[in-house]
Amino acid sequence: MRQVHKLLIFIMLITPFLTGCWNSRELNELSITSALGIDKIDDKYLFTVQIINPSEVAKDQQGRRTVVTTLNEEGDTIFEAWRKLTTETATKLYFSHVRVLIIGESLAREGMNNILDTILRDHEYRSDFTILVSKDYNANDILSILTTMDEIPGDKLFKSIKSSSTTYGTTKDETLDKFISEMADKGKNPVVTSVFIVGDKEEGKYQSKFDSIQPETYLKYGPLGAFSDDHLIDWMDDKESRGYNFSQGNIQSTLVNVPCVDGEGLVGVEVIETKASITAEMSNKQPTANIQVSSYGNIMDSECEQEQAFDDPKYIEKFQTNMSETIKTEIEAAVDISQQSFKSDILGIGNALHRANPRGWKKLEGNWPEIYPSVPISVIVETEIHNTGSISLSPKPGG
Amino acid sequence: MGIFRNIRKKSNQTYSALPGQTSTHEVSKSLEENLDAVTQSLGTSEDIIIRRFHINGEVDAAIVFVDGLVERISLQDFILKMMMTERDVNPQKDKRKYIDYLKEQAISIGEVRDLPDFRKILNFILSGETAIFVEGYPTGIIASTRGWEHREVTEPTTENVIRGPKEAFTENIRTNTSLLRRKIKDPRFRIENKIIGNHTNTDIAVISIDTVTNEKVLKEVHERLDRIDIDAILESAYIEELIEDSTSSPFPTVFNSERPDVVAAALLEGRVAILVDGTPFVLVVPALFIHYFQSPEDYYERSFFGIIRILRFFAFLSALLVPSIYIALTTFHQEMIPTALLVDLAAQRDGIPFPALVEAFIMEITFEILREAGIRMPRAVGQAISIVGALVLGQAAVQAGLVSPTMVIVVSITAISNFVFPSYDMAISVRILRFGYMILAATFGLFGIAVGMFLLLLHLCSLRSFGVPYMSPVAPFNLSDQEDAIFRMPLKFLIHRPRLISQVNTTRQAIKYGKNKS
Amino acid sequence: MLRDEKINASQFMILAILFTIGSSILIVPASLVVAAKQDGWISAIIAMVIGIMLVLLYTALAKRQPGKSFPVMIESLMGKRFGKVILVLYFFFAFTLAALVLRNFGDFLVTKIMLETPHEAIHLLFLVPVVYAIKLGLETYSRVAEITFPFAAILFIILITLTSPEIEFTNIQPIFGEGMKKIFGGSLTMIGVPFLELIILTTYFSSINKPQKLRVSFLVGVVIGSSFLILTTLFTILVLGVELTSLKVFPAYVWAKKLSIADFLERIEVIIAAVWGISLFFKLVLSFHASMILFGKLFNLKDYRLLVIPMSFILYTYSMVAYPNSAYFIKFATETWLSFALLFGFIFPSILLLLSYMKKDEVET
Amino acid sequence: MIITMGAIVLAIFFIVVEIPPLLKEKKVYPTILYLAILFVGVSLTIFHGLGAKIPNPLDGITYVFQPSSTWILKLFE
Repeated sequence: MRQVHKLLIFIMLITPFLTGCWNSRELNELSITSALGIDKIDDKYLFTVQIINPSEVAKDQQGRRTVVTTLNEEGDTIFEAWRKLTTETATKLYFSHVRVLIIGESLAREGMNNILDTILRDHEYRSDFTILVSKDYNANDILSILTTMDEIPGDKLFKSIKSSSTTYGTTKDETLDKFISEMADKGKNPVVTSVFIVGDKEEGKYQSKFDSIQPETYLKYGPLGAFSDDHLIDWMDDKESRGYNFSQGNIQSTLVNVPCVDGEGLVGVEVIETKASITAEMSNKQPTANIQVSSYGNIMDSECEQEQAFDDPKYIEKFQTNMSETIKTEIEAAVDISQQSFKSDILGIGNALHRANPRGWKKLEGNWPEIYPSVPISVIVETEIHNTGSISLSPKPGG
Repeated sequence: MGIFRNIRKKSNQTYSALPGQTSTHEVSKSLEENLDAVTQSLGTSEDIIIRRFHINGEVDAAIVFVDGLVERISLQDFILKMMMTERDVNPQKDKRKYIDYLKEQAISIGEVRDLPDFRKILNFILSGETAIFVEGYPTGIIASTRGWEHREVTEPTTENVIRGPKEAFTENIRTNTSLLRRKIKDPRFRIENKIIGNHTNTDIAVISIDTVTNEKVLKEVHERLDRIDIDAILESAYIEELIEDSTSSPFPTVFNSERPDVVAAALLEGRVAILVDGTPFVLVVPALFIHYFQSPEDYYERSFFGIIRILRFFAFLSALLVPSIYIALTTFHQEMIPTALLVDLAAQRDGIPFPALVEAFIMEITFEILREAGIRMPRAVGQAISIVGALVLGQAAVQAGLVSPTMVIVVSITAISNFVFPSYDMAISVRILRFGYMILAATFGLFGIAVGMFLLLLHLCSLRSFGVPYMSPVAPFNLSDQEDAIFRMPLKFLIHRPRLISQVNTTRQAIKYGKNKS
Repeated sequence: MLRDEKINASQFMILAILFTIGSSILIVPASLVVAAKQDGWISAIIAMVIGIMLVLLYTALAKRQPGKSFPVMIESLMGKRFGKVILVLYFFFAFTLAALVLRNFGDFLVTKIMLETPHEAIHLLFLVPVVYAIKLGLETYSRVAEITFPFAAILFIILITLTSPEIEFTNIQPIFGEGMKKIFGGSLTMIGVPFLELIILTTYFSSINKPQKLRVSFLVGVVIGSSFLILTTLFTILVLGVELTSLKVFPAYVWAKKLSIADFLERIEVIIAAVWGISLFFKLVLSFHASMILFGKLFNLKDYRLLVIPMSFILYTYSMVAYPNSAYFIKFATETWLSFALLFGFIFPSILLLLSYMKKDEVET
Repeated sequence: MIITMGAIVLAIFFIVVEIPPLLKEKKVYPTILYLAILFVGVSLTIFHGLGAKIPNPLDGITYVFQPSSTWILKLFE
């Protein structure tokens, strides 16, 4: 037994010297990348990285340098561009903490299969970051804008899409994982949120913009972009975007403006929960689909003339129909645009059909993009008002 | 068992305890011869006192004792006075009877016996008894006059509790056995004496409770003790090292404590205690891994299923692994650190010249040195050490940019965790192993740590303490022993003695409360 | 030999669990999903049923030949000379399995956790505790299994509970959508990878201190082990979806990536990898140890443990050359291995069982 | 190169540690077996470390067993 101990001690001592430290890198040898951007300009890939300067983040007061540094490099492949980038940084680019990946619009329209391959193969990327498409601007430009509130733009984009997709509902938090599985899936196509710059993009690069209380240049999320397989087809507008999110049950909370039952004016309803289910079936060898959405809401503000309106259950019932109609039109708008102009099954009708009728789906699978535009899709929306806010009647002047 | 082989080899050189010993071990009839033999054996040291006197003014007699080891008052009052003034019996007439008379009537001292063996008499003299030789009688009378200066029973210094007995063992083996006996007033309480050490002739007492202690363990203890043949036993650590199962292991397989209540509890669990004269630390075997995490407070304080004990296991892991995990995370698995924290850490490391491993090593070694210094320092200077440690090494090193603040925190966590174990022995092994883990972490990251954990567990599981697997009752798993292993169930559920330790009498209390079926 | 090494039935059960999980947890989910799509988990259940039948076969053999370990059975039933040939084959089988498990582990680490570290170093370091474990013996490492298994189980349960919010039930629909044939076809790989390999565990039959508990503990162990596999397959499909699962080499690891505690502790899948580290370790130890026992029997060596160190050099090289790329391995594991393991895990044991009945008859008449 | 060196160093170390006790107990047969296997193992390791092509036993297994596997799998296609 003592020999075994001797052996053990020997090996414990010798292994480190026999082997060395391949993977180890000290923290200060890392360039922590928080956001990536990829553009395609004249057949060349432009690879942009946004690197955090840790010492600036940690300092008590702001130093002269900016909190992040954006670097970019061109190359025939992304890999080449990336490797070229290392000549610009003193340290190793570290991608595990990437929060967002921004794809340039032109590249997105062309197809992203190649670049995703690079990212998937590298073990250092994690596929849980959000993917965004830059609208009207290059990804490079987006990553050059400094942000307020959260000093690290990558972080800020990541956090604000999480919150906006749950509180307003025109954006969608599409992680790379989801994107890839939807891209590979024949019965559903991906949808990605767009991001664009408001204001002058040159001005946004300088810290001096923070001197004003209301920065004139900032980043804003735009509408959703619909994909067919791996390439972007077109943008939806706000209404269609929200209709899409309603149909997917993505909405946790949003505000719907519902017209009053009689007369002019709008009532703001806060939707607090949405459930959606998509079903499909084959009838007479022809697929049909059904989108069923049920949502619950509370009344937030009212412009309606009607007195005692929300005291009356009957009135509320009528109002609920109105609200269903409003949501229904939004969803139908999304359905229409996906069928008529995108011709891309972003709603996942194909998957619903697969679930309901695996054999039937097998037959249609190959031609689905051609069949999809002609599939009759009916939308049913049910709404319920749970609460009429903290006051039941609107205060009236001179009442 | 190689250890014992070595010792036996040594014993061939024969350390004679008493050089110049006469060939016969018998006590001679002649007083002069006896006294000559004493001076020959013990030399003419100043503390060996030979007092000659006459009984009744006619018979020559002498007492021999070691100054300082005997209690002077009883020597004077109960031996010298009584013998010198004795007039009733004529020692010349009935020889045998006279000795008995002295023993039975004259010497008014608790323990008196007569011995014909000169060697043994010398041993008794050296351990503080008084020997009485009478001219014409071939026996020596040993009167118990032990009474040297010794420390009183004081509070324990190494194992403190908030609540619980505040007494600790002392250097005196008799006091120690009395402390134990006072706790366990049981006729089955057994003390067996041994003398080990050719030069030191140290008293050893093996204590067990008949019908509770595992006979096999007790037999094994005796066998291993009997195999010892060494010149000196100065502390129980000597015995510990000579009887433990694996000397090359960093983990202790013999438990020690200076608290009588801890030892008494161990005895009642069926373990065996070994007391060594001259040290307040009592050995307890078999010692299992979990014993090092059990504190008497688990039983004295309100303890909710021994949550605190789980905390100690956690502290064990953190003392062992925190620096290595820090190294592994910051040099290999940065993705596991939340982004905000990573940015912070990276900012701290900015400008630090050493790699994380070296940084950790510097700090850990510095701390170990500080701690060593803290133990050796005279108490008065201790304050200075802590100031130097905290201010100079902590603050100044960070400000100078030599060490990152996080590393200081990491080292402090390990240091504090290291103090959580009730037993100091386990803390030492953790200190050693920590460095191995740091190297593994720096070369292979968490994978290295995992391999290290496998090795550690394999090693721990291969250990045995006096035939009992070291990791029991966790591995091999024993359900009924779980009531007091990692958790400490409420007392009313502690029905069994640890099965692997005490195989004889495993019921601790009558099943009265929860489990009563009738 | 294994004279003094005795483990109890629950320790054997834990070893069986860990052996079943073993390397399969890395290989099985992907191959099941590729073959049977969203019904992969049903294939896994079917495979488990067949696995249980195999266990019944092995324990029946043990009942016929009580107290004998598998190599002894081979010699006593097949005759000394022919038995030796079979022993050589079994040695090769166990040794190959050990090399493959080692290689799987190395592959996993190199592709997922430590990209730049060479295989050589990882294999070498991993062999250290393995060799140490075999040197210390079955008793010791089963105790380690006893300690580590609860941790593995707890981590696994944490993984399951914390990723369950990510479940999308539409991912496993349509159930039975792929047709029974595909489902059965999918289960073939899983029958080959952990279940036919269970024959390795028969080597330790004689070390169980209560042989009457053997069958139950073996069965329970295999069922628990396979439920780990079934749950892993089910959850990878539920959480990741069929497309992503079949894209990834180690989908179970990708599943673990979804684990996040309170949005703060994210990316802690490396800890989850410890579960696989533990099960792979024991599978490697058990199969390497079994091959050493067979080798010892082959050369009539009393102390086969002595040869562990020299043999580990060969194992190391074997694992290094075992396959040139992962495509080779996937083909090997999902196709070739099946009939290779079938020979050792089903055909030979069945022959042995038949022989044992015939021998018994001879005695009776 | 490092592998070769490491293999040799390890082999020497193991011989030094493990062989003397064997010889002390006069176990000749195990000693010979030990050295033989160690020799094979170390030389395989060295060859592999030097980049020599070592025949892969799995190729043999594939050669023998692939046909039957293909047949079984065909049943379920």
